[in-house]
Amino acid sequence: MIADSTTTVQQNALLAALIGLPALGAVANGALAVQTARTRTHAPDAPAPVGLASMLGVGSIAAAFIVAVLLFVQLTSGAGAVTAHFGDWLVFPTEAGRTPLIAWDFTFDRLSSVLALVITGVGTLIHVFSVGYMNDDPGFARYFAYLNLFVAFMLVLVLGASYPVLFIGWEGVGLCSYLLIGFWFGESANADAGRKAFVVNRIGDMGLIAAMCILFTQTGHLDFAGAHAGLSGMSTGLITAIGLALLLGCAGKSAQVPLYLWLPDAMAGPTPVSALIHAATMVTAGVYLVVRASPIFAASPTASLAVALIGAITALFAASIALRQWDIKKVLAYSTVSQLGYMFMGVGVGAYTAGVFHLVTHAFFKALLFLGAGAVIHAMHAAYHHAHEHGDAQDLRNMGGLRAAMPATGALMWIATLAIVGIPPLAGFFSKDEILVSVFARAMGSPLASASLMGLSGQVVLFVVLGFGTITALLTAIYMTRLALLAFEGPGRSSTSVQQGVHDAHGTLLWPLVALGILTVAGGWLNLPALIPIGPVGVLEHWLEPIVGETTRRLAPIAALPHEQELWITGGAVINAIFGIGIALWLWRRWAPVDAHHATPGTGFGGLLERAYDVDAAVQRGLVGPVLAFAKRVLWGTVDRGVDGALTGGGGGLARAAQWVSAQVQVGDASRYVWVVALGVLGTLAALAWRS
Amino acid sequence: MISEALVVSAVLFVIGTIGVLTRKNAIVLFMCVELMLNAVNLSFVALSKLHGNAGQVFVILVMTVAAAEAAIGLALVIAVFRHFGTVDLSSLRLLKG
Amino acid sequence: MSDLSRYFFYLFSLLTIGSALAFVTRKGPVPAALWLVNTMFALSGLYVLLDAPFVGAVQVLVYAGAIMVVFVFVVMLLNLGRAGDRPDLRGIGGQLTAGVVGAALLALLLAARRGDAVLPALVPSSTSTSNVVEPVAQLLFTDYLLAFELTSIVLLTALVGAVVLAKRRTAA
Amino acid sequence: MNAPNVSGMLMLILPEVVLSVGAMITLLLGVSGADAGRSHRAAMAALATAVVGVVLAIGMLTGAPLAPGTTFIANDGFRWTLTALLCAGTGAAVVLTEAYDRRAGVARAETPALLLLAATGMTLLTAARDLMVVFLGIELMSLATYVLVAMHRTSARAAEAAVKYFLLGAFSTAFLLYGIALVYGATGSMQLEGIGSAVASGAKLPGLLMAGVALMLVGLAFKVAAAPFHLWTPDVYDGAPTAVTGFMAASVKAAAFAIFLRITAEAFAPLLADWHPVLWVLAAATMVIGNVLALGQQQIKRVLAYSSIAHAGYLLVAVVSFSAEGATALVFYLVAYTLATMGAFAVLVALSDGTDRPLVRQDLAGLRERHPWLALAFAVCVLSMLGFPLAGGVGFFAKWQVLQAALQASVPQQTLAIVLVLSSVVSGGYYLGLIAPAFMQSPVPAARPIPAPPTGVRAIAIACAVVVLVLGVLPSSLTRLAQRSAPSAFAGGPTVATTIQP
Repeated sequence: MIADSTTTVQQNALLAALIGLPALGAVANGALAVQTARTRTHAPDAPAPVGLASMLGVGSIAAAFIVAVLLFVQLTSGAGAVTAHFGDWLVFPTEAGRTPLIAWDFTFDRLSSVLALVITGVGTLIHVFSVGYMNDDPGFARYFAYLNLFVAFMLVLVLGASYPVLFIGWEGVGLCSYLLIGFWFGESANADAGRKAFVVNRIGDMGLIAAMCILFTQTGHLDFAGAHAGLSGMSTGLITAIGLALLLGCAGKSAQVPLYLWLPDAMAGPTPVSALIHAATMVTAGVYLVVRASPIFAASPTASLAVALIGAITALFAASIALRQWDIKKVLAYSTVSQLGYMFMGVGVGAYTAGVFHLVTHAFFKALLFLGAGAVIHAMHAAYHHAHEHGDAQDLRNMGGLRAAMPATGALMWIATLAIVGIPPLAGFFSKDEILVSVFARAMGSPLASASLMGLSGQVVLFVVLGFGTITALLTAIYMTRLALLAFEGPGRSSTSVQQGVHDAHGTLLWPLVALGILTVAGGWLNLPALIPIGPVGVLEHWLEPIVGETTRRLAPIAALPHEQELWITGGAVINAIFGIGIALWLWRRWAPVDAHHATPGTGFGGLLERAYDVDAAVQRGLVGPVLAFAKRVLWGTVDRGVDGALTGGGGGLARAAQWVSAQVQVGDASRYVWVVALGVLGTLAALAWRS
Repeated sequence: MISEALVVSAVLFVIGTIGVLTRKNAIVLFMCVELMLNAVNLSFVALSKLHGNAGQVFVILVMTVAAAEAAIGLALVIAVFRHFGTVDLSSLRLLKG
Repeated sequence: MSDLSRYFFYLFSLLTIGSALAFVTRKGPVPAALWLVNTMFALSGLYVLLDAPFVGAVQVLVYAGAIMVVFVFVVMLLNLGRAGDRPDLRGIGGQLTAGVVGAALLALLLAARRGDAVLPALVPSSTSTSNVVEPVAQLLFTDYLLAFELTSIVLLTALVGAVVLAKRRTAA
Repeated sequence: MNAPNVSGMLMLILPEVVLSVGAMITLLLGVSGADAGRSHRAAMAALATAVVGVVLAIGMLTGAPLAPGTTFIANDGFRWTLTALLCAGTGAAVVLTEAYDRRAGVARAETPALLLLAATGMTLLTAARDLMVVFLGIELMSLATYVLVAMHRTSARAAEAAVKYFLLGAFSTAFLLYGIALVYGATGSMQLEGIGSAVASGAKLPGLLMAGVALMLVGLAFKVAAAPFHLWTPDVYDGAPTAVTGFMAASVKAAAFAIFLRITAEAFAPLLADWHPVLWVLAAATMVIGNVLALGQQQIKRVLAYSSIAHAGYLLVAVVSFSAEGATALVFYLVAYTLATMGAFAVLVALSDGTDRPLVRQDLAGLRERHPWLALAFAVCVLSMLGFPLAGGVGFFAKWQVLQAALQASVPQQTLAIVLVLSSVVSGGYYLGLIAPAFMQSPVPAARPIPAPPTGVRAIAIACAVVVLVLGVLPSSLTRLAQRSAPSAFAGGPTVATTIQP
C-alpha cells in the first residue's frame, strides 16, 4: 500500500512506463483504427495504415520489454521490489479515516518480474509475427489496438498489488480476448465463440468476486500483503472456502474442467492471438493467481488438493481429446488445456516454482507451436488461394509432407514438439519432470498426503494425480508426434498444385519462430534439478524463494526424495515419452490415408474423441437449450420487450406509462404549471410551519 | 403597526398568488407577480423599522431589479406575440409531453 | 405613533388590499393595470407611514410611474383586451380553487406565526433627521456598495436583453 | 457603517469584475465594424475572458492560503473551485453557442456577452454570503438566461420556452424574495453568518423564520429544478437553442446548487432538523420523477432535461447529507456532471442542422460511422451520467461519493441511498437508449445535410470525454480538490445537532 521507501522516482516512472507504453500503443492504434474506419466510409478501398500501426504496435511492446528488462536488472542487483502507488481509486470513508478500498498499487517483485518478462518478451515476438500474418487484413490497426491493450491489461493483472487491481486486469484481458476471438465478427461462428468465452468466464468471475468479498469482510484488506496477513485469524474452513472460490475463478480463466469449454472455440481468432492470449499468457493467469495467493492455498491443504485434482483431470481429459482432432489449432488448443492442467497439478501440490517454471517453458514452446501452425496455415491458405482451390487450411488431413516445402518451420515445429513431449534437454522435459517429481514426493508423505478431499485421503488423491499425469505425458507424446507427422512428414495429401504453392515463412513470420526455438531449447536451464547439474541448479527456485519459499515449505514433503527414486521417475518419464512417440510412429500411416474432403467421421470411441466427448452437444442440449427456451418464452416475452421498449423509446410498459404520465402533467400550458408550484409551496410551508 | 403591516403584506402576496393562478394572459400574470413583489417590499419596509435600514436598501434594489425584469419580460411577451399572435399562455403549447 | 397616523395606516391598508382585489378580478388587462397602479400608490402611502418616505417616493416614481407605464404601453401596443380575445380569467371553478389555495397559503403564513413573540407596536422613528435620503444612502454606498454596483450590471443585462429581443429583425 | 475596503473587496470579486468587464468589451467588439467576423471576434473575446476567469480562480486556489472573506463575499475553496468550474463551463458554452448560432445563421455578439453576464451572476453565487448579493446574483444569472433562451428570434419554440421560463422564474423569485424578507424579519440580519448565529441563539420569531425558510427553499428548489418545481425544465430545455440548453443544464444548475449549499450550511444549519425532511422528500421525488419520466421521452433534449432533473435529485442527496463529505460529494459531482453534460451537448450541437427541429433518437443513428470520435465521446459522457464504472469514467465516482456521503452522514440516509441506486438503475434504460442507436443502427439520410462539426465543438466533446475517462481512472486528485472545497462552514466538522429522525 505505502510505497516502499527504497522505490525511487525513477523506478516509479519505469513501472508506469511498463504499463503505460502498451496502453499508449493501444490508444494510438485505436485512434488510427477509428480514423481508418472514417476514411473507409468515403473510400471503401482505402489501404490499412500497416506501417504506422505495426510501428506503434510492435514498438510499444518492445519498449515495454526493454523497460521490464531494466527493472529486472535492478531487481537482480539486489534492489527490493518496486512498489508504486499511482493514486486511489475507490475510497471508503470509515471510522479510521478514508481507507482506500481499491488503490492503483503496482509491484514489480520477483514473481511479477518473471511474468512481466514473459508477457512483454513473448508478446514482442508475437507482435512481430502478427505484422506478417495480418498484413492483408483491413482491420490491421484495430487488431494491434486490441493486442496492445491486451498486453497492457495483462501487465496490470500480474503487476497489480491487490486483488481488485488484479481483477481489473483479469477482466481487461477477458475483454480483449473476447474482442480478438470475435475479431472477424463478420463470421457468426467467431462471434458465437467470443460469446461463449464471455459467458464461461463470467461464471469464473463469480468465484473471484466471492473470494474477494470473503477476504474483505474477514480481513478488511484486499491488497495481497494485508489480506494474506489477515488469514492468520481465520478458520481453516473459511480459508478453504476462499481457496475454492479462487479455484473457480482460476478454472474459468485457465480453462480447467469443467470451464474449459471456451478455449478450443477461442481458436476462431487470428492464430497469433491464440499464441499470445490463449496459450502463453492470459490462460496462465489462473496459475499465476494460485501462486500469488499461495498463502491461502498453503493454509488449506484441502483447497490445494482440489487444485491438483482438477488439474490432473483436465490434463488427462484434454489430452485424450487432442488424440483425435484434425484441426491443427484444435490439437494445440486441447494440448494447451492439458498443459494448463499440468501447471495446476504443480501449483496444487504446493510446488509453486515448478508451476511457474512450466508456465514459462510452456509459454515458449506453445507460442512456438502456435506460431508455427500459424505459418503453416498462412502458407496453406496462400497455396489454396494460388491454386484457386477451396480447402480447410487448418485441417491436418490436408497437409502432409510440408517439411520439404517449409524446412525451417518444420524443423522448429519438431523442436517444439519434442520439447512438449518431454525429451531432454529441451525446456519441457525439465519443467514437466519437476512437477511429476514434486507430486510423487508429496504423495510419499506431506501435509497434503495427510489431509483429505471429500472423504478421500490426500495420499490417494496425490497418487491419482501422479497416475493421471503420467498417462497424460504418454498421450501428449502420442498426439503431438501425430500432429508433427501428419503435417510435415510422409506424402502430401492435398492436390499437387496446392502442394507446390506452399512456401516457407520468411521475414517477420520466421524470425519470431527462431527466437522462440532458441528459448525452447534453452528454457530448461532456468531451473535445473539437482539431479542433472549441467549448469547452475534451481535458478528460478532461488529467485522465487522470497515469494513462495515459505508457503512451499508448509506443504513440502516430510522427507526429501532419495536420489535413486527421483532418478527412476525422471528416467521413467523419458521412457514414457519415447514410448508415446513410438506408438505415434506405429499408428501414423493408419491415421490419415486421405484428405479431409474424402475422410469419413470417426466412429466408436475414436469418434467420441473426435467430437470431444460430445460435451458441447450435451451442454447445448442440457443447459443452453432449456435456458434459451426459458429465455424465449419468459424473458423475451416480458423483460426483453420491456428493456427493448425502453431502449427504443417505443413500446415497453414502463416507458409507455412514463409517456402517459408526462403527457398528463407536462401539458405545455405554463398557466397550469404555476398551480403545481403553488401546491409545492403549500406543502413546503405546511411541513415547516407545523414544526415551529 | 409592524405586525399589521406584515399581515397586509401577506394578504397582498396571497392576492398576487391567486392572480397568478387565475390569469392566463402573460402580461397580466406578470403584473400579478409584480404585486407579489410589492407585497414583499411592504414586508421589508415594515421590518426595517424593527431592524434598521437594510430592509429599505433591499427595497430599492428590488425595485431596480423589477424594472430590469419588466424590460426583459415585456420584450419576451412581445416576441411571443410576434410568433403566436396572442399572449394567452394556454395557447402556447408547442413544447409539451 | 399618533392615532391619526394609525387611522391613515388602516385607511391605506384597506385601499391597498381593495385595489389589489379589484386588480385581480378585472377581466381586461387595462383596467387591471390601472387598479395595480392604484395599489402601488396606496402602498407608497403605507411606506411613508412606516417611516420610509424615500422608498415611498421611489415607489411612485419607479413602480407606478415607470414600470406600470411600460406595462400599459405594451398592452396598448399589442392591442390586447379586445372583445374577441379568449378569456384571460379562469372560469368560476378555477377562481374558487385559486381562492382556496390562496386562503390555505394565507392561513399557513399566519398560522406559522402563532408561537412568535409579539412585535413592538411602537418603534422609534428611524428617520429622525429631516434628511430622508441619508439613512438609506448611508447604507447603500457603504456596506451595500457591492449590491449597488451589481444592480448596474443587472440593468446592463436588461438593456442588452431588451435591445436584442425587441430590435427589428435584420436580414439574417 | 464602515468605509468599504474597496481594494480588499475588489480582490474578492475579481472574477466578477473580469467577467463583467469582459462582457462589455465583448459588446463593444460586437458593435464595432460591420463585417461578418465581428460576432466571431466577440466570441473570442468572451472565450478569453472565461479563460482568464478559470486561470484566476485556479490561481487563487493554488496560491497563498486564503484569507477569510467578508460577511458579504466568501473566500474559500468552495468559491474558487466552483468559480473555475463555472468559468470553464461558460467558455465551453461560448464556443458551442457560436457554432450553433452560426449554423442557424443568427450568430451575434450579444450572445457571448450575455453568457458572460450570466457567468458574473453565477460566480457571484459561489461566494455570496449576504442575501442581497444572493438575490442579485440569482437575478443576474436568470435574466441573462431568459434572454439567451429567446436568442433565436425566428424560433417560435424558443420564444415560448423563454416566456414560460421567465414567468415561472419570476413567480418563484417572488417566493424566494418573500422568504428572504421573512428570514430577515425573524433574525434581523441579511448576512448568512448573522442569520446563522441568530438562529443558533434561538430566534424570538420562530414562526416567521420557518415560513421564511420554507419559501426560500421553494425558490432555490425551483432554480435547481427539483420536483415538484421542475415542470418548466423539460419545456424550456426543449425549446432553448441546444447550446444554451447545455449551458443551463450544466452551469446554471451548478451555480444554483452552490448557493443552495452555502445557504443551508451557513444560515440554516441549526435548523437542520426542520428542513431536513422537506429536502429529503424533494430529493427522493426528484430522483424518481426525473428518471422515470425520462423513459417516456422521444426527443433527446427532453431526455437530457429529465436526466438533469434526476441529477438535481442526486445532488440534493448530497445537500441533505449535510456534512463535509456531503459538500465534497457535491463539488465532485458538479465537476463530473458539468464535464459529462457539456460533452454530450457538444455532440448534439455538432449534430444539429441549424433549424429548431427537435433532435430525436433517430438523429443519432449511425453516429459511429459518421463521426466515430463524437460517437465515442457521446457514449463516454452519457455513460458518465449513468455512473457506469471505468467506461463512464468519473461519473461512477460522483455517484459513489454521494452514496458514501449519504451513508456516512450524521443521520445515515439509507433510504435515499437505496432510492438513488434504484433510480440510477432505471436511468440505464434511457441512457443506453441514447447510445444504442449511435452504435447499432445505420445512419438515416438527413433531411438537410449537416455540415462537418466545427473544430471547437469537436474539441470540447472529445476533451470532456477524455477528462471524464482520466478522472475515472485517477479520481483521487479530484477528490482531494473537492475535499479542499467544502464550504468553510463545514471546516470545523458537523456543527449540527445530530438528534434528527431520518
